[in-house]
Amino acid sequence: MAELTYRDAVSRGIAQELANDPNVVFLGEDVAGAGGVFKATTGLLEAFGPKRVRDAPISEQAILGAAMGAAMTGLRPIAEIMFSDFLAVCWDIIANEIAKSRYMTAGQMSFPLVIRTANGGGSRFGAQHSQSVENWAMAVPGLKVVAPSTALDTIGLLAAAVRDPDPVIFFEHKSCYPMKFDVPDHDGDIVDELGTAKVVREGTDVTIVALALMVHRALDAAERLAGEGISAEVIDVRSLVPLDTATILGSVAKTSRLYTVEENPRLCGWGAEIASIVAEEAFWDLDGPVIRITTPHVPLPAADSLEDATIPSVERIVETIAKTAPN
Amino acid sequence: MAELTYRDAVSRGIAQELANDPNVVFLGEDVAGAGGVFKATTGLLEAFGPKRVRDAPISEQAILGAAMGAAMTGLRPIAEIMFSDFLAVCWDIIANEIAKSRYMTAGQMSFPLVIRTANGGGSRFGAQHSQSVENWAMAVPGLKVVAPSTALDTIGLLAAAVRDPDPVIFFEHKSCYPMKFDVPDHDGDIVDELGTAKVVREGTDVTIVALALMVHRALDAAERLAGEGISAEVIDVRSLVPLDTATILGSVAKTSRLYTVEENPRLCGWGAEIASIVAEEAFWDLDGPVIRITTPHVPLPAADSLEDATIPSVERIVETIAKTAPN
Amino acid sequence: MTTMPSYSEYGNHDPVLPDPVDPANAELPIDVDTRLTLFRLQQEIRLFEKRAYDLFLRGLVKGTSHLSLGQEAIAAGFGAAMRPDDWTFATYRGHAHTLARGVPMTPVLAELLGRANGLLGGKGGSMHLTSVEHGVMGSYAIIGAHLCVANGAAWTAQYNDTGQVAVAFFGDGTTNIGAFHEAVNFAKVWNLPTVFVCENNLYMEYTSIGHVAPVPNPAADRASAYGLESIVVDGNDADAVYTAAIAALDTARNGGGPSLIEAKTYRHGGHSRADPGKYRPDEEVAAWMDRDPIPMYHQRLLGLGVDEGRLSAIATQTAAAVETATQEAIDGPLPDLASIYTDVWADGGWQWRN
Amino acid sequence: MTTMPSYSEYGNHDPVLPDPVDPANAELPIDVDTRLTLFRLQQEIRLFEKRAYDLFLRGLVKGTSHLSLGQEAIAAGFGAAMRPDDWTFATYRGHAHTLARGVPMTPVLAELLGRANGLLGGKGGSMHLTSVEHGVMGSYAIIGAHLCVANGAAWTAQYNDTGQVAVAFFGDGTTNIGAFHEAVNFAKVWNLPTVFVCENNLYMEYTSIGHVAPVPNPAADRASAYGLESIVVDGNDADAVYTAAIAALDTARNGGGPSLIEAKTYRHGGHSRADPGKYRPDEEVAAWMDRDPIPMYHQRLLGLGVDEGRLSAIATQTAAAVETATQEAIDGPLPDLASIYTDVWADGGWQWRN
Ligand SMILES: Cc1ncc(C[n+]2csc(CCOP(=O)(O)OP(=O)(O)O)c2C)c(N)n1
Ligand SMILES: Cc1ncc(C[n+]2csc(CCOP(=O)(O)OP(=O)(O)O)c2C)c(N)n1
Ligand SMILES: [Mg+2]
Ligand SMILES: [Mg+2]
Repeated sequence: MAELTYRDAVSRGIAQELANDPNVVFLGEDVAGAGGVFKATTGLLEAFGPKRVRDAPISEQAILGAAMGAAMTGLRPIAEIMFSDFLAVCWDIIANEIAKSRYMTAGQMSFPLVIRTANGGGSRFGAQHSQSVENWAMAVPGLKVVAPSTALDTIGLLAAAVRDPDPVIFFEHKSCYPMKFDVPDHDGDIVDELGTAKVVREGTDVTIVALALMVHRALDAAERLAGEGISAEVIDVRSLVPLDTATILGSVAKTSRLYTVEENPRLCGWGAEIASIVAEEAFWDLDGPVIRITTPHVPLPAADSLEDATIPSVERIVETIAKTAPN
Repeated sequence: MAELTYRDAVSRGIAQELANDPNVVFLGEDVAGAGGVFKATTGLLEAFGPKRVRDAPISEQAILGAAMGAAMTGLRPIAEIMFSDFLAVCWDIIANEIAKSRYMTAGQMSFPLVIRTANGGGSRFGAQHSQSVENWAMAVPGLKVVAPSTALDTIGLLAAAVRDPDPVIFFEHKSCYPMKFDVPDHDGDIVDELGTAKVVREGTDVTIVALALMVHRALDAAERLAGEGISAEVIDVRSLVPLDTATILGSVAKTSRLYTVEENPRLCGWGAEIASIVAEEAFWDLDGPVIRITTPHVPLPAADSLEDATIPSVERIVETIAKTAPN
Repeated sequence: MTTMPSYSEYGNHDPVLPDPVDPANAELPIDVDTRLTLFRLQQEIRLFEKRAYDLFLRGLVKGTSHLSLGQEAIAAGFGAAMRPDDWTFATYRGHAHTLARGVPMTPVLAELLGRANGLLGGKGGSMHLTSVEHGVMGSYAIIGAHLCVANGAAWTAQYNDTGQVAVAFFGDGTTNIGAFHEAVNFAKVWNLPTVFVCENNLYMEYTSIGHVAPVPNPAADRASAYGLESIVVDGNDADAVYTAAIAALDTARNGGGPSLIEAKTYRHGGHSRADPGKYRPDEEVAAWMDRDPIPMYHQRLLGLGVDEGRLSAIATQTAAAVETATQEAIDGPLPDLASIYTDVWADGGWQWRN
Repeated sequence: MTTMPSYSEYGNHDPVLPDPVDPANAELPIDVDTRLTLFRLQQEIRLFEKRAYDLFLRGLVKGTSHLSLGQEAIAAGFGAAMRPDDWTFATYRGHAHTLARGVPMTPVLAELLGRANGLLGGKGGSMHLTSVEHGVMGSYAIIGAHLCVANGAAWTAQYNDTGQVAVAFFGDGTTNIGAFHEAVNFAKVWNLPTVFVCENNLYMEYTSIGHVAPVPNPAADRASAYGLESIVVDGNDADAVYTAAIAALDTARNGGGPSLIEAKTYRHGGHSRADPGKYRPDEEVAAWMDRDPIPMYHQRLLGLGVDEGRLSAIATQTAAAVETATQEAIDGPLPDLASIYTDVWADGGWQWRN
């Protein structure tokens, strides 16, 4: 059992995949020489050389275009987009090209590529460097969407993403980078499976579905709710596409109450999708309203005091559930 | 009472606003000299001159940047992005700049601008020229989002959008352009109100919520359902942000059953948002599952036979409701 | 006082007339077989597209379509010059480039008709023609993106040291979009074997390029911004295009990095099927019709002593091929509706949940 | 054989040394009052930013922050040259440009500390400084966009014929992004009064611009692509910057259209607070520290016969202003949490539903 930060898990995951397959290549801005602005890719250039780990100009469209063209011709690129907010400058390549080209060409091409990006708030960076935009990616057919909450999941899901034959948008949470996690000793590569949610805490009264940083808050909230006599089951969604609805519906069948905890702003978030699936398919299981706990539908403010009061907090989760759940 | 196409309603709406306020200006690709590739802006150059109606290079970021900078300094620009799919090439300007700058500057700036764009399928243009992406815009705090279904609404909502002090993304439906509508004679300008849904057909058994082209299909479906003894109320949402939840919740309180008919692909659509609102706030009103009828979560195929079977059709709406609704 | 640029009236701007043909191009060291290939490719594209246009008029082609009538020499010149394992990246105006790489007519035409025997089973349509087997790595309908994508294929060639080259075609209007800048710059910085070919047909959709670009040669005048040579060729002369193509492909293959070529040309019809092209001065249209690449090339070959019979045989064979393709396309069945749900993912399906 | 460009080791590339100061700049026809303003502005920015850095170290500035230490002459040169009603568009590295337009220190510093008396009430932070009242039309943290936005303000000036000019500042690395190309091109096509100022400090974040741009002057060498003149100035010499600014502003004001200016400079510290800047060759850092714009300008003024007393008085006043601002910022209250829900819309609120 070793202790590993989420940040180091990223570089370990990339290193594992570079070692595993000579067709895996990695590119991005300041990722090689500098080891990444979050220091999540240090050592890769030294270990794998400039042919496989390559710095790019500030040209996100060119970066993802290169990843796409390389993928269709046999490489397996990992591309970094420094902050997920910047997906907006290359959204055409992602949403219109990478996502659709396999379908449009009737399967002539494959796009085994991964776009890694730093997502989420908590760093006091303001509205243009703190967004949670996993719902943007989920809304586009043809993209797989993953967001790990722990170091082990980061390695395993990143490996699964790299080995997957389809394009995966891989959201790393900025506020998780410094977190430390136990990673069990392991023989050989760590490879997880896309499309699998995890019940990270069992419970019987309510189901809380969360993602990335929010998983940790949901777990803390569940602990506090236990003190108030509410038994909460917590599910780490991990993969928005493919989505493990079976695990979610299974839990709701047991608890009859669903809460989602989302960092993305309220409208059209992944929580709305899951709430809608449950409201359609598990309607008769439900004993009460489906409640979404989200960042309000505002851009994120920069000041620490304001940011902390905007993103869902443990307190807000506890209060919302305590106020509305049966116990 | 005059007959007007939806296409001509666009140019009439723009002309009305150019005439109403000398600060209104209009720019886009091929919009001036050519009158627009959909011929929805013909005659404007001739009527208002090249200073107010201006052709731009193929530079969507520059176009929307110009609109944004002009809006913050006192003009009221209307910018055309030819197809809504192309919002992806300028998504940064929309989602990160226009949407957030008022908030980030604590209200120092206003962005009274309208981005008009041709949305939706039915033209056999394939996956990159047929998308319905109103949900992309709805997901971003700071944007207002409007999508008219008739000629009268097009004029009135476009006018309301131009006169609104906030940025509005105005989705015109390509398949509506050739449709003819009666427009009542009217003294003075036609100006509607954002954030107001319309009950376009009253009914008692089920509520169908639809947008743009889907409103017409929902109305046809309601007619056919009436023949099967199901009384459907049809709501034209018209404005996704602000959203007239009162009208929707009011209808559900009456019918106890909600169906959404969406052209955007299934995941994280506006239907998911409305379904989630209802599943939370009108849970006790509901007599059965909330059902979303959507384009499946695939890119759109080009062939006419395939496209028609992908986007929600009258038949699919009727069948889905007939199979699941009480009567 | 700030002033607006003077606004020349729509359809009434100064005509842009073609340069006279350079007689030296007849002397270029190109063997007769290659020249016959160039002739045949131009014929095939011309007759195919005329037929495609007829089929629009008959209501058989349902979506939009963008023809290269008048621009065939460019696709032909590159088609003849490229190695079979080189890669083409085309735009929505991609019929010509698809055929020029050897893709048979039937699946291309059937795709335009939305049939199951279409190149993409009807899922892509006219704007997205792709045949990986022939190195046609897609036709892209949103301006600019594919220039970036072409670099990725070039990167694979560089990574695997295969000597393959990625060639991306695009229009004059495309030089104004950000992705153009990023792509050409990136190719140079990474020294990639990418050849960027601007088909300058003087118009974006309906707006004269002179209204929306501040330099007379929208691609060539920007080459120096990327440390590249400025190259302008006569895009209506297949020999000139072929020669420039060979040079750029060689440079790329040999580690010399990217090139940016501007080929001057003109489309005979409108931008797309919806467009009658009325914004073009009559005199301009007439002058360019006189510079039609195909009769011109026909004359050149005769002048070089090629037998008229060989040329008319090519024309006849091509016409027959177009007939066959027409029949096979029209006879093609409609796609199975189940195909809506295939090929989102590499496993062949579309499932996004369990 | 295709080859990769040779890879010079990180932090070990050839140092890029500054040119010697051009003594002719001392002779530029700039009056003493203006020169004193230039001196004062540089002092203010320097002392303010040093204090901001101290406050990071004390943990009072919570987010990130990008300093202009070493680059002050550019902001000062333009600040002194611009008309009060001209518009500035800055980047995340925007403290200098904000102060140079006359925005008081207290609200700027309070914003960095996330206080209610901050320029944006704490909602924007260091990267988004804005003061419409002073013509500071925003600081933008995503590369490229604001160049496009500046054109819009310039369009308003052109439309209303006010003679105002929009000035957009950006870095060398930014010249590689698509929005740069679109913006400069668009400004020229529309003949807008926009002045684009590239502060070439030789690095994007941590990567040398030489690694990622194929031309030695990433802005100036691209000017001709937009039909613009190539302009390089010494960005560490306030007089040179001021002179170039006046010329470009005059051109823009008088209907002559946009300019693109490249000012060569160097940042003394890292890219942002998180960065120790270790990727820069020692020799390079040392040479540029010797070219610090402030002592250099101090010497120039003494050489021009300005009394040392006047200069030290400016320094003293500035230091006092920084002390006051520090105290006022630290004493500032935290923002009201209700402000989370204000100013999404022009009505002051955030409601998206009824
Ligand atoms: C990003 C984007 N903007 C606008 C369009 C609409 N559009 C399609 S073709 C075209 C003109 C392209 O002109 P050019 O590059 O000269 O190519 P040509 O069509 O003349 O071959 C435009 C504006 C588009 N497809 N993508
Ligand atoms: C679109 C985008 N890509 C990447 C970044 C991350 N980033 C912030 S500053 C910077 C370097 C910018 O370099 P330059 O333009 O030279 O400006 P400087 O910071 O040196 O002033 C980068 C890559 C960003 N903010 N936006
Ligand atoms: Mg063209
Ligand atoms: Mg720099």
